[in-house]
Amino acid sequence: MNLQGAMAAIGLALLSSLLALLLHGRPGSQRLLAFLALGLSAAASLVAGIAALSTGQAEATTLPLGLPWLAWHLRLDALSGFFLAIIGLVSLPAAVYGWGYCRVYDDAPARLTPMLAFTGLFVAGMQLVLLADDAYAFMIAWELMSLASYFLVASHHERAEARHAAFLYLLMAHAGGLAILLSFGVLAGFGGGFDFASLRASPLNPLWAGVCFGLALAGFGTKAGLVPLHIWLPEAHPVAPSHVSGLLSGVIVKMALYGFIRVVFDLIGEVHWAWGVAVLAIGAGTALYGVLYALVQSDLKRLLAYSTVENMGIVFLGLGLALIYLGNGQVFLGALAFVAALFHALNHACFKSLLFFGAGAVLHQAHETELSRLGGLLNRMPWTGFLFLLGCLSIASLPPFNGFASEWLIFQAALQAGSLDSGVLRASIPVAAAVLALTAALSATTFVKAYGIAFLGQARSPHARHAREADFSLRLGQAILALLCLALGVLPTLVVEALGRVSFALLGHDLPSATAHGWLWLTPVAAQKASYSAPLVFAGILLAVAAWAAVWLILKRKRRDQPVPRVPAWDCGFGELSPRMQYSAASFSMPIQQIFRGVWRIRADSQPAQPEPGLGHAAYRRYALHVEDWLWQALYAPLAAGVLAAARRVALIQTGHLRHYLLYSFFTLVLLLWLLR
Amino acid sequence: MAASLVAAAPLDAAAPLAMNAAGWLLALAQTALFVAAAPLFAGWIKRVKCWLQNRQPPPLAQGYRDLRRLFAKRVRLADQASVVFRIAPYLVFGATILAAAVTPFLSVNLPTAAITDAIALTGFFAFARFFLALAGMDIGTAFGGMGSSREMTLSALAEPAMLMALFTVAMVASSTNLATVITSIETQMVMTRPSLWFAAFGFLLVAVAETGRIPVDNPATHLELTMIHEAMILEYGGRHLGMLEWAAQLKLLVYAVLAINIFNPWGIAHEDSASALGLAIAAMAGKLLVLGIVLAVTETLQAKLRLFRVPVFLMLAFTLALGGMLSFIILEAG
Amino acid sequence: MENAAPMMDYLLLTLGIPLAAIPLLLIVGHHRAGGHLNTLASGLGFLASVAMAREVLASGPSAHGGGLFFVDAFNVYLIVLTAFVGLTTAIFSGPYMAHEAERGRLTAARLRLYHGSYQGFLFTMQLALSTNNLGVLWVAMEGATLSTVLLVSLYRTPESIEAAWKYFILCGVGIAQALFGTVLLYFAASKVIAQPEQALLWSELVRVAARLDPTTVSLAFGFLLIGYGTKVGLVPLHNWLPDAHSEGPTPMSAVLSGLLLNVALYALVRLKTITDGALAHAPTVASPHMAGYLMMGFGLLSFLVASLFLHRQKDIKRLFSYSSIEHMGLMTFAFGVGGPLATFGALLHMTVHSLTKSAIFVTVGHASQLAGTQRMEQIRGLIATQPAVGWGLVIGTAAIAGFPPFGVFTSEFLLLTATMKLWPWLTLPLLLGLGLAFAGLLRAVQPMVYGTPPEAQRPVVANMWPVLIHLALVLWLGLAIPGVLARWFDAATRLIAGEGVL
Amino acid sequence: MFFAQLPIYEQAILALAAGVLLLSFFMLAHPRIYSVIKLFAWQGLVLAATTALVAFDSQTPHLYISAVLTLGLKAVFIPWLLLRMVDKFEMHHELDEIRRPGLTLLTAGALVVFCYHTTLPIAELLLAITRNVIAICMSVVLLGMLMLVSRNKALTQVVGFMTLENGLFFAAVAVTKGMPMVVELGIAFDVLIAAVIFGVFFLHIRQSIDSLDISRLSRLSEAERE
Repeated sequence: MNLQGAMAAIGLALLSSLLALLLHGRPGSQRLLAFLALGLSAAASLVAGIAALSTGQAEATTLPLGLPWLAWHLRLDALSGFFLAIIGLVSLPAAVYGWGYCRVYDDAPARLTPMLAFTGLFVAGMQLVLLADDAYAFMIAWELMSLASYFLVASHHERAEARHAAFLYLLMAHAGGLAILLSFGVLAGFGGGFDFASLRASPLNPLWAGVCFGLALAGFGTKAGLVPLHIWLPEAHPVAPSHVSGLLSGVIVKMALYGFIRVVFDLIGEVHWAWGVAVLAIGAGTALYGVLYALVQSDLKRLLAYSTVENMGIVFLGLGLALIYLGNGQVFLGALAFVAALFHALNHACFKSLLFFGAGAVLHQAHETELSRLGGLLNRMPWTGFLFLLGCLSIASLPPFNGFASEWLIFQAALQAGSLDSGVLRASIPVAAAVLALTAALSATTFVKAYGIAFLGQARSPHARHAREADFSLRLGQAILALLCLALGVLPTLVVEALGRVSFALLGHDLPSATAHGWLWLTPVAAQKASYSAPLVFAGILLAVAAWAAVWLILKRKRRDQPVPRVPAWDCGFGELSPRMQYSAASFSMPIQQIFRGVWRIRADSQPAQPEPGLGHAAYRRYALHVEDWLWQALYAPLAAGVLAAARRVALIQTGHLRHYLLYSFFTLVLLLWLLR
Repeated sequence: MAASLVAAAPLDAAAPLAMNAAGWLLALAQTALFVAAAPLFAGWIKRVKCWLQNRQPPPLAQGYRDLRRLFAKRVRLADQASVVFRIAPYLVFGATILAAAVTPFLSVNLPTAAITDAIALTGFFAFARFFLALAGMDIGTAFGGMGSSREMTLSALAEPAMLMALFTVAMVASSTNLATVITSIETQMVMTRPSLWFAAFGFLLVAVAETGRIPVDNPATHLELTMIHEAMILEYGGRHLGMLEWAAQLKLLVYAVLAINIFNPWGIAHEDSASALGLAIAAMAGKLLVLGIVLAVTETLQAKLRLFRVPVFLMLAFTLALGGMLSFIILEAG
Repeated sequence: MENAAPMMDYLLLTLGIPLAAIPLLLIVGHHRAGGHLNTLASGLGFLASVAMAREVLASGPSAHGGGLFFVDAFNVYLIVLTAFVGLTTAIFSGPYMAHEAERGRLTAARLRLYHGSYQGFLFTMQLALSTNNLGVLWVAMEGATLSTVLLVSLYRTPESIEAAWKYFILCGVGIAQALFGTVLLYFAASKVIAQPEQALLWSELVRVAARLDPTTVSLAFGFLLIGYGTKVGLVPLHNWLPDAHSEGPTPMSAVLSGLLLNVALYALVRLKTITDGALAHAPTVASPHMAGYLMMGFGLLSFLVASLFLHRQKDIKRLFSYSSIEHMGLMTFAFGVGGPLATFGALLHMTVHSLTKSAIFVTVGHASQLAGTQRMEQIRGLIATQPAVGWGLVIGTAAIAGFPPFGVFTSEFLLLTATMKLWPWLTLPLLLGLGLAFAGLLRAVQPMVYGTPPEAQRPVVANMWPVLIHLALVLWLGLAIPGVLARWFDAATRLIAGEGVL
Repeated sequence: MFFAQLPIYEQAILALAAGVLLLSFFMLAHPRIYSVIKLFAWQGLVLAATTALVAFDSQTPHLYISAVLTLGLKAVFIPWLLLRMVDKFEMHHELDEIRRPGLTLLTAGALVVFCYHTTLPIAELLLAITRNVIAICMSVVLLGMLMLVSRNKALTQVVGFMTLENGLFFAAVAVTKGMPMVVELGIAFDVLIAAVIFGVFFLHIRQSIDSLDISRLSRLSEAERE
C-alpha cells in the first residue's frame, strides 16, 4: 500500500513534468497545474514515507522495465521511507513557493517550460532513487536526478557563471555516478545479480569490501559535497532558481546520503571500523572547510551552499561515528550515532531549504543576493526576515531549534568514545567532536553575518531600499519549513523514536533508552548520563518573549498615544550615519580571515572608483575580495591542465599528412603480422 | 561493552527527571538567588580592584542602584532600530537566566539541571550571543558591527575550547549532566587527576574570554577601538541596557559557579535540607569571595591583549583542554 | 524452408529498391521531388527490411540465392537499423540539401550525384550486411567507400577535397588489406571445402572453422583487422574519419557514423567468429582468443585516444566524429571481450549509437546552418535562437555520453558489468575514458547551446522529427528493451558468443 | 624441391612472379612520374600473362576472363587514364622526389625477407608451384604501401595504390586459382570505378591547390601549428 503511494508520487511528479510540456505557452495554468501536481506528489511521498517509517515493514514489487533479465525492482522500507518523507517535506513547500516564485518567468515561456518540466523529472528521479531495489534502476534514477537538476542549474544559462557551474556539476555528477556504478559492479562481481537482495548476499572479502566502500564514498561523496569533491556544489546550488536551490541543497545531497547508507550499511553490511575513521576524518574536514568558506562568502546563496558542504560534513561525521561503533561491535552506540546523523540530515533539509527560499525571496524582491548591496530588509520584508531568522537560529544550532537537537545527539554519541577499546579511537573521536564544536561556533558567526548584513542595518543599495514583502505563496512556503524546524527542534523525542525504526530495520538495534522518559525528555543513553528537554527550553524562551510582549502591552497602555521616541543613533557621537559606514560582509569576517589565513586563496582587488554624488570629494577606492576555493587551484586546475596536455600530446599523431597516416597503417600491419606469426 | 553501558544505568535512572513540586520550587528559588547575586559578585570584583588600585570603591550595592536607575529610565530607540533590536535584550537576559537555572548553584538535587546538560548550557550562551551580535548590527553603526564581528570571532574560538574542557570532565564522569558530573567528581575525589587540572585551567581561560574580562575584553572601557561587548550595546539605553548589563553580570557569575562547582565542589548540598543548603550557601559565598579576589588580582596585573593576540590565548585554552582529554585517555582510562 | 520464397522476395526488395533508385535519382535528383523520391525509396526499403525481419524472426536463419545471401538474427537487425536510419536521415536530408542549394553551395549536378550516391551507399550497406560471401562483402565495402567519396568532396572546398582524398586513399589501402586477408581465408578454406564457390561463404566457413589452418587464418585476421578496422575507425587507422565526417554534407556524416562504421564492425565480428573457431584448438598459436585480445587492445586504444581528442576540437562535426571513434572503440572492445553479456551489450550499443549519433548529426547540421559555420566558437545560444535544435543537441549529447535513462547507458552498463567479471582492472581505463569523453563533449556542447545568441542569428527550417524519433527510441531502449527486440538480440548473441543471456 | 624440377609452365609462372616483384622495386625507385606509370603498365601486362598461364596450367577457364580483365584494366585502361592526366597537366618531365631513396630501398628489401619469414608456415601448405608466390604477393602489397608512403604526388600515389591491388590480384590468382567469379567481377568493377574517381580527383585537387603535390593537403590536422 505504501509502495503504491510512493509510486503514485512518482507518477504525479512525472505528470507535473508532462503538464508543463503540454501547457507550453499558457504560463498561468502551466505554472498552477505543474506545481499542483508537484505538490500532490510531495504530499503522496510524505504520506507514503511516513507510513513506511511507522510500520517499519518493507514492501517490494517489480516493474516490467529495464533489462530483459532484470526487471526494475522497487522496494520501500523504513530507510527509504524516511528519505521519501524528507523529499515530501521539502518539495511540498517548494511547490507552494515555486508557484509564486516562477511568476517572474511568465513572460519567458522558453525558460519557464523547461524549468517546470525538469523540476518534475528531478523530483521523480529522487523518489525513484529511494525506491530502486536493483543497481540498474538505481543508476537510472540517480543519473536522471543528476541530469534533470543539471538543466535546472543551467536555467539562467545566459550568465557565464551558471554555465560554468552547470558544466562542473554535470561533470562531477557523471564522475561520481561512474564511481557508484563501479562500486555496485564490485558487489555484483562477487554476487549473483544486480538486484539488491543478491548484492546484499554477495560474499566480499575484506579487500574488495574496502574497495567497494571507497568507491561508494567517492561516488556518493561527490554528490554530498564532501571535501575535496565538493567543488561543484557552491557553484551549482546558488545559480539555480531559488525553489530549485532549496531542493538541491535540501534534498539532493540527502539522496547521496541515502545511497551511501544503502550501500555501506545495508548492501556491504559487515563494516570495518577503519572505514569509520576515514568517514569521520573526511566529515570533520568537510565540516570545517565548508564553514570556513561559508564565512567569507559575500553572496548570500553561495554562503548557503558552502554551509551545505559544512552540514553534510557534520552528517558524515555522525555516520563515521556510527561506523566506528558498529565496527567495534557496539551496536547500540552505532545506532545512536546513526540516528543522530539521520536526524541532522532531516534538520538540514528543513532549514537549508528554508534559508534558500528566504534568499530566493530576497532575490525576488531586491533583485540581489550580494550581501554588500543588501541591508535593512527586516523592516521592509518583516515576514521573510522573521522566517529567515528562524532558519538562521536553526542552522546555527541554537537551542531549542532543530539543528541543536541533532548536533547535541552527535556530541552525545561522540562522548561515548570511552567505551571503545582502542586508545587511538578514544582520542580521535573527541578531537572530531571539538572540530564539530568549532564548526558550530563558526556557523553561528556565519549566520550572524548573513542575517546581520542582509536584514539588519541600513540598505546598501537602491534595490534593497525599495524591496517589498514577498508574495503570499513565497511566505507560506517558508512558513511551513520554519514551523517544521521549530517542531523538529522542540519535539526531538518523536523524531528519534521514528528514526529508531530505521536503525532497527537496518542495524538490528533501536534506541529504547532515548525516549524512555516520554516526549518531554530526550535521554540518548540514560537519564543520568545526559538529558535534554527541548519543550522546557522552548517554554523558557517563550517566557522571555512573553515578558517582552507583556512589557510592551503594559507600556503601551501607560503611554497611550505616545510611541516610543525615535532618535538618531548615538554612535559615540560621530554624527549622521550613512549606509557606507556600516560593517560590510568582508569586514565582518576579517578577523577570522586573519586568524585562519592560508585556508583561502583571497585576491584583494583595490581600484579607484567614481565618487558618488553627495558624499564629498575624498579619494574613492573600491576594494573587493575574491575568494577562490583553494582546492580548485591545488587539485582541479592541475587535473584539467593535465588532461589538456595529454590531449595535446596525443594530437601530435594527427599531423594532417597522408603519408604519415599511411605510415601508421603500414607499421600497424607489420607489427600485427609480426605478432601473429 | 554496549550491554554493560546500558546495564550500568540503574533502574532509578528516571530519578533526575522526577517531577515534584517542592523540588521545582526550590529550583526556582535557587535561580532567583542566582540572578539576584549576580550584581553583587560583579560589585565585589570591582571593589577588590579598587582596593588594589588605591581607589575609593563604590558601595557593594551600587550594581543594584544602577540597574534600578536604568529600569526606571525611558527607552529611546535609534531611527533604524528594528524589532530584533527591541527583543534582543529580553532574549539575551532570558537565555542567561535559563543558563543559570540549569547550573547547580547550591544543590545538585536540582530538577532543572536535567533540562539540559553541559553542552546545552553553551548552547544557551550561544543563543544569547547570537541575538546580542544581531542587535549590535541592527542600527548599522560601524561600532556595532565591529563589536559583533569581534564577539563572534572570539566566541567561535572559545566555544570549542570550552566544550573540550567540558568533554574532559564529562568523560571522567561519563556523563554530561552537570549534577551527575559534580556528584561524580565530589564522590570520587578525582581532583587528583591531571586531566582535570588541565581542563580546569582551560576552562578558566575560556571563562575569562567568554565573560569579557581582561585580558580579552575590558568591561570598563569605552575606548572605541578596543571594546567588544560594549561596542555591541552602545546604542542601548533604559531597561534594555539594564537587562543586558545584568545578563553580563549573570553570565560572569554562572561561569564562576561552574568553575567552582565542577572543579571544587565540596560543600554543595545533596539533599534539600536546611542545614545542607545553609552549608552550601556559606561554602559558595566563601569560594566566590576568593575567586573574586583572584580574578581582580589577575586583572590588575595584566594588560589587555591586542585583538589578534587573543586567538593565541584561546588556542592555549584549547590546547590545555585537549591535553586534559588526552591525558584522561592515555593515562587514566582503560 | 517453406518461407524461403517470400523471404527472398523481401530480400530482393530490400536490395533492389535502392539499386533501382540510383539511376533514377542520378537523373532527376536535382528536382524539388528528388528529396522526396529519396525519402520514398528509403521508406520502401525500410518496409521491405521490416517484412524480412519478421520472416527471419519467424523462421530462423536461412541462406538464399544459392548461398549468396544469408540472413540471421545478427545481420537482419542491422539491416533494419540501416534501413531505418537511412530513412530518417533521408527525411532530414531533403530540406537540408534544399537549403544548401539555396545557399548556393551546390549545383544541380552535384545534387543529382548526392541523391544517387545516397541510395548507392544504402545499397552497398545492405549488400554488405546480407551477403554470405566474404568476397562480396569486400566488394560491397569498397563500393561503400566509392559511393561516398565523392560526397565528401561535394562542396569542392580545398578542405573537402583534401578530406575526400585522404578518405579514399586510406580506406582504399585499408580495404585492400582486407582483400588480402580474404584471399588468405579463401586459401585456407579451399584446403577444406571442395567446391570453390562454397569456400568464401561465411556459413560454410563457420561450419568448418575448426579444420582451417590456424596460422593462415590468424594471418588473414591480421590483414582483415587492419582492413575493416580502418573503416571502423580504430586508432591509429582512424585518421580519415574526422576529416571525412567534418567536410562532407551533414546527412552523409550521419549515415557514415550511424551505418558505415557499424557495417565494418559487423564484418569484423563475423570474421572473428571464424577465427575463434579456427584457433580454438590450435596448438601453434599463442592464444585461442587472439582475435578477441587484438580487438580489445585496438578498441581500448581507440576509445582512450578519441576521448582525449574530444578535448581539442574546434569543429562541431569533427567533435562528434571523434565521439564516433570513441564509441566504435568501445564496441570493438566489447566484442573482443566476448561472452554473452558483453556481446549483448555491444549489439545494443551498435543500435543505440547509430540512432543517437545520426540524430546528433541531424541537429548538428541544423545548428551549423543556423550559425552559418561549423566552427564551434561561433555557434552560440542555440536554445535561445531555436529551442528545438538546441535542446535536441544537448539531450542528444547527454544520451551519447551515456546518461541514463537513454539506451547508451544500458549498453555501457552491460559492458562494464561484463568487464568487471572478466577483467576487473580494465574497468578503470574504461571509466577513465568515459569520464574524459564526457568532459570533452560537454565542454564543447554546452557553450553552443546556452548563452545569448549573436545578433543576426535566425532560426532555419528544420525537420526535427528524425531527431525526436531517434531519441525517443533510444530512451525507450534505455527504459525497457521490448521482448521482441531482446529475443532478437539474444539470438544474435547466441550466434556470436555461443550462448545467450536470457 | 628444385626450381629445375618443376614443369616448364610453373617455372614460367614463378619467373613472371619474380618479374612482378622486380617491377615493383623499379617503381619504388623511379622518380619520374611518366616512367612509373609505364612500369605500372608493364606490371599489369606481366600480371595478365601470369594469370593466363595459371589458367592454362590449372585448367581453370574462368581465369582467362580474369586475365582479360587484368589486361584491360591494369595494363591498358588505368595507364592510359594516368598518362592522359600526365598529358593534360603537362607533367612529362616532372619528378616525384623520393625522400630517402636508400632507406626506402633497404626497407623494401627487408620487407621481402619479412614476408618470406611470415609466410613460411603457410607456404608449407601450398602446392609447389605457388609456394614462393605467396611471399611475393605479400611483398608486392607491402611495397605498394611503401610507395604510397614515400611518394608525394597524387599520380604516383595512385600508382602505388594500384600496385598494391596488383599484389592482391596476383595473390588471388596464384595462390587460390582465382576467386569465385562474382567476386572477381565485383573487384574489377570496383577498380574501374576507383580509377574513374581518381581521375575526377586529379582535376579537383589540381583546381584546389594548383598542383598534384599531396603533401600540401595537410590543412586538416589536430596538431598545433606554429
